[in-house]
Amino acid sequence: MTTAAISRSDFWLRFSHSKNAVIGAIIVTIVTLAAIFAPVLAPQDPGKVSILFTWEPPGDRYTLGADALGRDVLSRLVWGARVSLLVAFSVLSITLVIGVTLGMIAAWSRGWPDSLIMRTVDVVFAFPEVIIALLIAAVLGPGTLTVIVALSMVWWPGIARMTRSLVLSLREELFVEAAVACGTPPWKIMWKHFLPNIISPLIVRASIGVGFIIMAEATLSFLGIGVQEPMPTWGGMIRDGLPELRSDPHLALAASASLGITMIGFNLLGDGLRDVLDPKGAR
Amino acid sequence: MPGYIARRIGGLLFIWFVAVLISFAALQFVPGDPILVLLSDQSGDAALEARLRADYGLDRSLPLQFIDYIGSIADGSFGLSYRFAGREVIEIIEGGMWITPLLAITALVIAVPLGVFLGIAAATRAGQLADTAIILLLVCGISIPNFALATTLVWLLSIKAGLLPVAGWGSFSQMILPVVVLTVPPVAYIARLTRSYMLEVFEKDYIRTARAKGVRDRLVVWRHALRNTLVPLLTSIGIIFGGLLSGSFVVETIFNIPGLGRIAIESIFARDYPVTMSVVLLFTVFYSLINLAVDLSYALIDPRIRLQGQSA
Amino acid sequence: ADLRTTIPADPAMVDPITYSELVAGDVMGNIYESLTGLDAEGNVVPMLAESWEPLEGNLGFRFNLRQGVKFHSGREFGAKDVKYTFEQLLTPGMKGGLGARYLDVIVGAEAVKDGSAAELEGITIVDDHTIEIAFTKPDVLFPVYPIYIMDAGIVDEHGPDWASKVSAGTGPFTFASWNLGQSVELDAFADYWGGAPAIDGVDFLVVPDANTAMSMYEAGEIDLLYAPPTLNRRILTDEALADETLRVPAAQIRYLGMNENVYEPFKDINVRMAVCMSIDKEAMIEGLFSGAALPLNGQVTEGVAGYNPVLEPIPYDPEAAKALLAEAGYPDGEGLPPVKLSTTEPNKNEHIYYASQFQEVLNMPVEVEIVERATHIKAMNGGEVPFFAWGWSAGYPDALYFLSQVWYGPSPYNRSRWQDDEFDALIEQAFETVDNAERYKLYNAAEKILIDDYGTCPLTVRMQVALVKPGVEGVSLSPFRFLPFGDVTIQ
Amino acid sequence: MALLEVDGMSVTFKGLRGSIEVLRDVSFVVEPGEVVALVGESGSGKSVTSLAIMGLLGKAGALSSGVIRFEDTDLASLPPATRRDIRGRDLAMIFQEPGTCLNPVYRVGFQIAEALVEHGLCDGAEAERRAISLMERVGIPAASERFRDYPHQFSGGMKQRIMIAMALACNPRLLIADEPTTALDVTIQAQILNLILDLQRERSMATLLITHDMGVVAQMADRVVVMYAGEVVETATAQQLFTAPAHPYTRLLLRSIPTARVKQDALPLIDGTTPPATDFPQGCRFHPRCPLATRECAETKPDLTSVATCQAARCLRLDLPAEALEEAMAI
Amino acid sequence: MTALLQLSGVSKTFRVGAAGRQTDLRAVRDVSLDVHPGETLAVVGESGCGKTTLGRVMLRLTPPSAGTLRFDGVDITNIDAKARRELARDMQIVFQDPYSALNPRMKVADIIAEPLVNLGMSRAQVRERVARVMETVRLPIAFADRYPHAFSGGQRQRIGIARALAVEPRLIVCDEAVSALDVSVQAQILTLLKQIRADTGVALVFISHNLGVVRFLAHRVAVMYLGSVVEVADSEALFTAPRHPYTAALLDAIPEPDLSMRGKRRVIEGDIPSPLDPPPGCAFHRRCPLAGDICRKEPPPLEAKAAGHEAACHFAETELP
Ligand SMILES: Nc1ncnc2c1ncn2[C@@H]1O[C@H](COP(=O)(O)OP(=O)(O)OP(=O)(O)O)[C@@H](O)[C@H]1O
Ligand SMILES: Nc1ncnc2c1ncn2[C@@H]1O[C@H](COP(=O)(O)OP(=O)(O)OP(=O)(O)O)[C@@H](O)[C@H]1O
Ligand SMILES: [Mg+2]
Ligand SMILES: [Mg+2]
Repeated sequence: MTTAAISRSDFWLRFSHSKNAVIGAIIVTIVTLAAIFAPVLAPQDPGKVSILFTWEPPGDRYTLGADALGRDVLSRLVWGARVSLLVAFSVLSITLVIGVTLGMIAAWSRGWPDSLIMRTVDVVFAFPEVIIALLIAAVLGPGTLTVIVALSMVWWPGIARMTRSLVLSLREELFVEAAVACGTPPWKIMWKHFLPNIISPLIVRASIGVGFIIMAEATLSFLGIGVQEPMPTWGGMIRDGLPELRSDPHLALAASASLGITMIGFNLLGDGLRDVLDPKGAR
Repeated sequence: MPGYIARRIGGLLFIWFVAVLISFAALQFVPGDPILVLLSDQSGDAALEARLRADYGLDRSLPLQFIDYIGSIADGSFGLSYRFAGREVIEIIEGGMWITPLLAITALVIAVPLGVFLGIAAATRAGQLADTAIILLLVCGISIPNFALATTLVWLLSIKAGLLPVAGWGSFSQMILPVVVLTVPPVAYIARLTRSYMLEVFEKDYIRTARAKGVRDRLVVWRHALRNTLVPLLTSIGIIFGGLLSGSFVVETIFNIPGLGRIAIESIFARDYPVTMSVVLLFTVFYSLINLAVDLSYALIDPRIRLQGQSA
Repeated sequence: ADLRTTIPADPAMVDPITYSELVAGDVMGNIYESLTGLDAEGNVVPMLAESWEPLEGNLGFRFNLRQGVKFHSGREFGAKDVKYTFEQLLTPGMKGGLGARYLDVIVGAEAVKDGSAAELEGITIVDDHTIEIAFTKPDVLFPVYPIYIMDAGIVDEHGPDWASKVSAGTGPFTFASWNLGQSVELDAFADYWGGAPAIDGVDFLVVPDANTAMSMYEAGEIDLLYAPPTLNRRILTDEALADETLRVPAAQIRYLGMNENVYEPFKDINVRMAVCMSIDKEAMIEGLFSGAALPLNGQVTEGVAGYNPVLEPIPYDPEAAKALLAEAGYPDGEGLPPVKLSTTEPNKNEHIYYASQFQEVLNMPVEVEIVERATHIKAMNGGEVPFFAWGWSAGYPDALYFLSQVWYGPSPYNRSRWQDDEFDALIEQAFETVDNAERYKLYNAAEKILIDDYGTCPLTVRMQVALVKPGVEGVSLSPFRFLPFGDVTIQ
Repeated sequence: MALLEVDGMSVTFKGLRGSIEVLRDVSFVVEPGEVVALVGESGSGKSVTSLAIMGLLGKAGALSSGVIRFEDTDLASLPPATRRDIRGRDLAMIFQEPGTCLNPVYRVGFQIAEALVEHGLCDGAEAERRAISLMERVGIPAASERFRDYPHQFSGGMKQRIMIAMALACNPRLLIADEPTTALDVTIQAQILNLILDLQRERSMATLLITHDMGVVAQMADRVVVMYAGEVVETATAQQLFTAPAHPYTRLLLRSIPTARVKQDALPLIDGTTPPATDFPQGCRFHPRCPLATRECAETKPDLTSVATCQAARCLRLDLPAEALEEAMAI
Repeated sequence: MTALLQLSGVSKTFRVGAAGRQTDLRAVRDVSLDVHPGETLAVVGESGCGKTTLGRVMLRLTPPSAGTLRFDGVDITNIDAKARRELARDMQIVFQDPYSALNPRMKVADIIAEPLVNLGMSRAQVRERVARVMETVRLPIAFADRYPHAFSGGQRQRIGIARALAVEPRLIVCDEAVSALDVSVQAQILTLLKQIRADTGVALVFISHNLGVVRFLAHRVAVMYLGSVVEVADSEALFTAPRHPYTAALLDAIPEPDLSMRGKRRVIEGDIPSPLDPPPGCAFHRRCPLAGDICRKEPPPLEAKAAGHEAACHFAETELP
């Protein structure tokens, strides 16, 4: 593993020298803080309906305007960050656990467990993700859980495949053979030798993945199977705001901008991390 | 080689079968019985309901229904649509069947060279301002949701400027906007991949060898480096194609293109399961065929792979 | 030139026998005609029947059919076609659609339905253009029922899948082609009895996405747009579109269903009153519907025969509502068990508003639940849904459509299970009362019982919004969607 | 006139923590037709020296002082295009890893002919003909068939032969060979080294042979340049180096090589390790490991001083008798 | 003297190639060797001749395809995974590449402790033992908390040796343990190994292609060519009077740091044959100066040519030119 050869102090030094990583990290931190402190930061109750102020443009009453039910857009954005990140992090955790476990098992065992896992991966890959999501949404009914389950279904094979290929090359490393020679049992080899050595490419992938998951949630919302009311989500806000793009652009714009900037943040962070963690990076 | 292809095709048949099985099974759990959808307001009428169930063979056991469906695939009709009384599924999907892959492949054919070009432009300027600018542009490219991009483009180019038709299918001008919207994310993705693969290849010993021979910088990049990045790039073509197929759902809806993506959404919402299953199967078929093509084309690009396929 | 407009989906069918849904109706209304039709105000006017009179004891009608009407095939329209159509609708295996349910009162309908007879016993062809239809019980509204009459010869001539090839109606347009997923195209019928249309045909483009349809209208790719409610705000706030906008209230009631069998507190009239009084309809119409609605006071809409214009609105009065709730034993909502306000995705915002009002004004523990449409309808039909707002569109322009289907005890569509014997008796009596004025009195009496009992909260009447390009004349938007486009001209 | 003259060359690399001087004041000459060996342990700067001569240091590295004269042209001052033209034609290079130095996706024939075409020396068909004869010359059987094969179809030794054919394609005046045989088996290594010697004589080409293997030096070199920690510590003829090494490092190094010729019971040890470029010691860079080091060695930078004709060393204690080292180590 | 490790007729065959078109690759062919307690047996040969594979078989990291393997008299040819893990108590390995043999994500102390932890030792015992072996290999105890990347190649190799020594094994296989090191560091490690051997009496199987190193360290040497052992002898006998022409060629090919040898080397022709497609008869015959007709047909058996000196050559008696 080439990525393995970076010390901790070097990491921060390289990190601070990578424009992408720093800008990305700043954006991600802001969004994450907004999500965590949504209850404090949101100026109003995001569900508060004010039928007399529907589509109120940005101004004193509502900093970023109000939506079709007169709810405060800024508050909904902040709470929306919460939902987006909740979905993203849940999906990531689930897919990482499943994907990494199965990927490691596949690579370690070779033989039939490998075939079984990789054929399953092939099948899932061959299903367009929207169809998977639609099917799951149809089964579970639309909602946060659906989005999480659907996106997890879509995402784990990628992680499993990546883990498998990383581990396949790792298991040729001498230190793995050394561990076997020392009498280390397989589960411990996976846990102590494989995992720490694949974690950084996984982190890179995860950080880029977060952006895509947030976007995927938005797309599912657009197709009507995303996270449901009363939970505000960016995707839902964009969907609701798009028809009114000309008469009242503030809703769609605010949500699109938040989504876009967050995507940019995670992507830059991921790209930056890739450069930072690659010892033969551009610099 | 023929043995290899036979084995691959066997694998494909298996995947297709599993795809049908999974979609069939999944649809059993979907709330919103197709018959209830047909009945709509009349869903209190038990006699009518029973009659309809019998008409569509839904009163039979699940294994029998599944066998029926497989049989209908074999005879090419793909079963009867629930939504369109008396119509075979093939009639409903045959119009859209080629539209979605056509769109996806067109987008791919544009995206790959463009993305590679941008990626190389960034890689050869690694660390410079131009590199940062290109990366930023690319990240923006993937960060704009396709439905937002589509809406904006329609407003600017079709309504304001009147240059292109808003929607529909059939003429070349109607293809432009959907293809552009579909192309943006893969361009960005391919460019970023190309950039990182290029940077990796630039470190390779054979690049140094080429320079030591006195080969011009431009040739070093385009001749010696590029071809070595194509193999890993090809690997991601499958994923990109999958993304394009998924993208077709939104793009076909917004641009009102009667392709498989729109048919899929309509049929799922209308609980027209035979159509849904057939569309799922077709998507799976397209996707796995592209992957097969990709695998076969490795050998064209990288001679090492050809030898492994033959002698080993 | 062709008139270009959109439909939100492919029609499920284009034949008059299985005809059973809205989009198909939009298309087929231009191809097929019924015994009677509507004018722009929603009044019943003679179409294929020039006149009709009840048979003895109100047990049937004699129709004098219009002379000189030609089918698209060129054949003359006559009594045999009416009989043929009715029999086809009832024959098992033909999957008779909407039209079939109006025919149950005809003598011998049961026998045809269960396959024991091929011909309808109750129909007598008096001569080529006179037909008598006998009933088992009085149904004074029979002439109003919209049943598309088809060309009796067509099936023999073209086989069972004739509908996708030829057209079998008498309307101003003939079916030309149906390009699945793209469009349905109609051609003008030169021999139309009402005079050949001025336009060459009608193109119905299949455009599921409302925003796309709107963009197409703006870009001039279509001439006419029947706007779904999601576009209302965009259209009504755009001054540039003001001259192109048509606004006509729909013949559709919207009510709040409170099923006391499922949610105990609704048994108390005070609770029902409190609920009704906590909705601010005026504010909702402005804020949520951008003005594209009217408040509804009773359970019959304007433009439908039997409408009562003098009903008092239920006031928006939060204080009174609170007081009523306290009187019912739930001061400040205390003691109210939680309840779900169920609906489908498109009606989400409206329900969120109601729920927010109930929570705010009454402190009622309400939660909005979004359900898949068919499941929701099944549950409502089954009387399982405690609390919902739903609509009901008139299938023919008579108040009885609403009253007998939504509130009449035995009706399968009595979704909130409100029941009152006196009301039911009035409805039954109305079916036998030929005299219109007499009958309308019965309607008003029944409606008053319903309203006074707060068996429902009348909500709003949806405003239909349509856009017509300048230069397109003669489009009429009735309370029942567009009238056929036979009189349309395009410059 | 020297073919190549490196004079006072220093090379720095830009890193995250500032610049690192990897080479300092490196000077040596290569006369036409001779084999000069550049030896030293890993990290001593051998490869950087060769890359600096080739002008292939990349973006991060730069010549911070000194001149590199090739046939009296100052290479560093040439415009990039001219420099590129010399590279590959007059100055050729082969590398350590034959496996990774050939482009895996092009036929070997093409890769050999490429330099000829690039430098405009002949057209495609002629280049192909010459490539085949080169392949024959370096001892690849059935060259006219194997011409169309890909690198992975050759063994390591054959790949290195192809690399040599590639480097020789334009008849260079100077061949730089950076550890050309380290990756190969002993028997194959011997074949390749003999081949290089033959070709070098045949074409009266000068060779700068980079290696860390004193055995290879003994078999090949006319003159030797010993590097330690980015500096040249000794230059000498091969004869002088093996019979009378001057610098303590050279002396220790020669003796710590286990030989298969005789049975040894113990190896003299040089304590410690080569310092990394970020952390070169003050004064004499070898002093922390040198048994002869004094305080002065830790403070004063020694210069390269002449000890005999053609022999110079960078040490402050050259005046000590040869036995002094033995005595110092015995303690 | 009973053998500590005894290999008889051991072969190792790999199936290589894509499914359906597989061929056998015989990496190790019919090898019989003994390793005695406290002795150092060197295995030499060129790249790909099967040295590493043989080492892995000895440690039972991979089961042999044929033949039997005894450790301390016990047959360990077909033991299960758990029993194999138990073997780590007695047998350890040191690898060539000090960079990839250490997990970059583990601290030095954890790396050295790994075999001890696997044996279920208590934490205190482990700590104490780690400290002791670090001292043995002369690594300052302060390094215990660092990660491998902070060390030079020689230091890393010491960590690897410490790991192998920690359990106090009776046999250590050193697979090219010094090949990647600089000459000066190589000398340090060789000296260290020699010292450890003297102090602990551990037996070493020392795999190398560097004959100089082998001569310095080994008691006995086995020469491998294309999977087979072609000559086994005491170190001195082998270096002074090689019996197999391949051994002789190997000795000749070594570039000695000795000007007097210049130009006097005899270089054998030809490439090393591929193990996928071995020549018939004696595997060396295509490169052998002595080869006769019999060599093309019959593989020569490994037989004693002198006391303790075995060679596999039809012409081993012939005086080498
Ligand atoms: N691109 C680079 N950036 C920074 N430092 C470098 C670079 N290339 C080489 N160095 C440093 O320069 C020094 C000399 O390296 P060089 O590769 O010349 O050593 P060498 O003598 O060839 O060693 P080896 O025998 O291992 O090939 C080393 O300390 C190395 O870390
Ligand atoms: N796991 C494996 N699968 C298939 N073939 C293998 C495997 N391991 C080794 N081989 C093959 O077995 C032969 C012997 O390999 P081995 O690694 O034992 O040689 P070696 O003598 O150690 O070489 P080196 O000096 O290069 O380390 C080689 O041809 C190698 O390609
Ligand atoms: Mg080097
Ligand atoms: Mg090996």
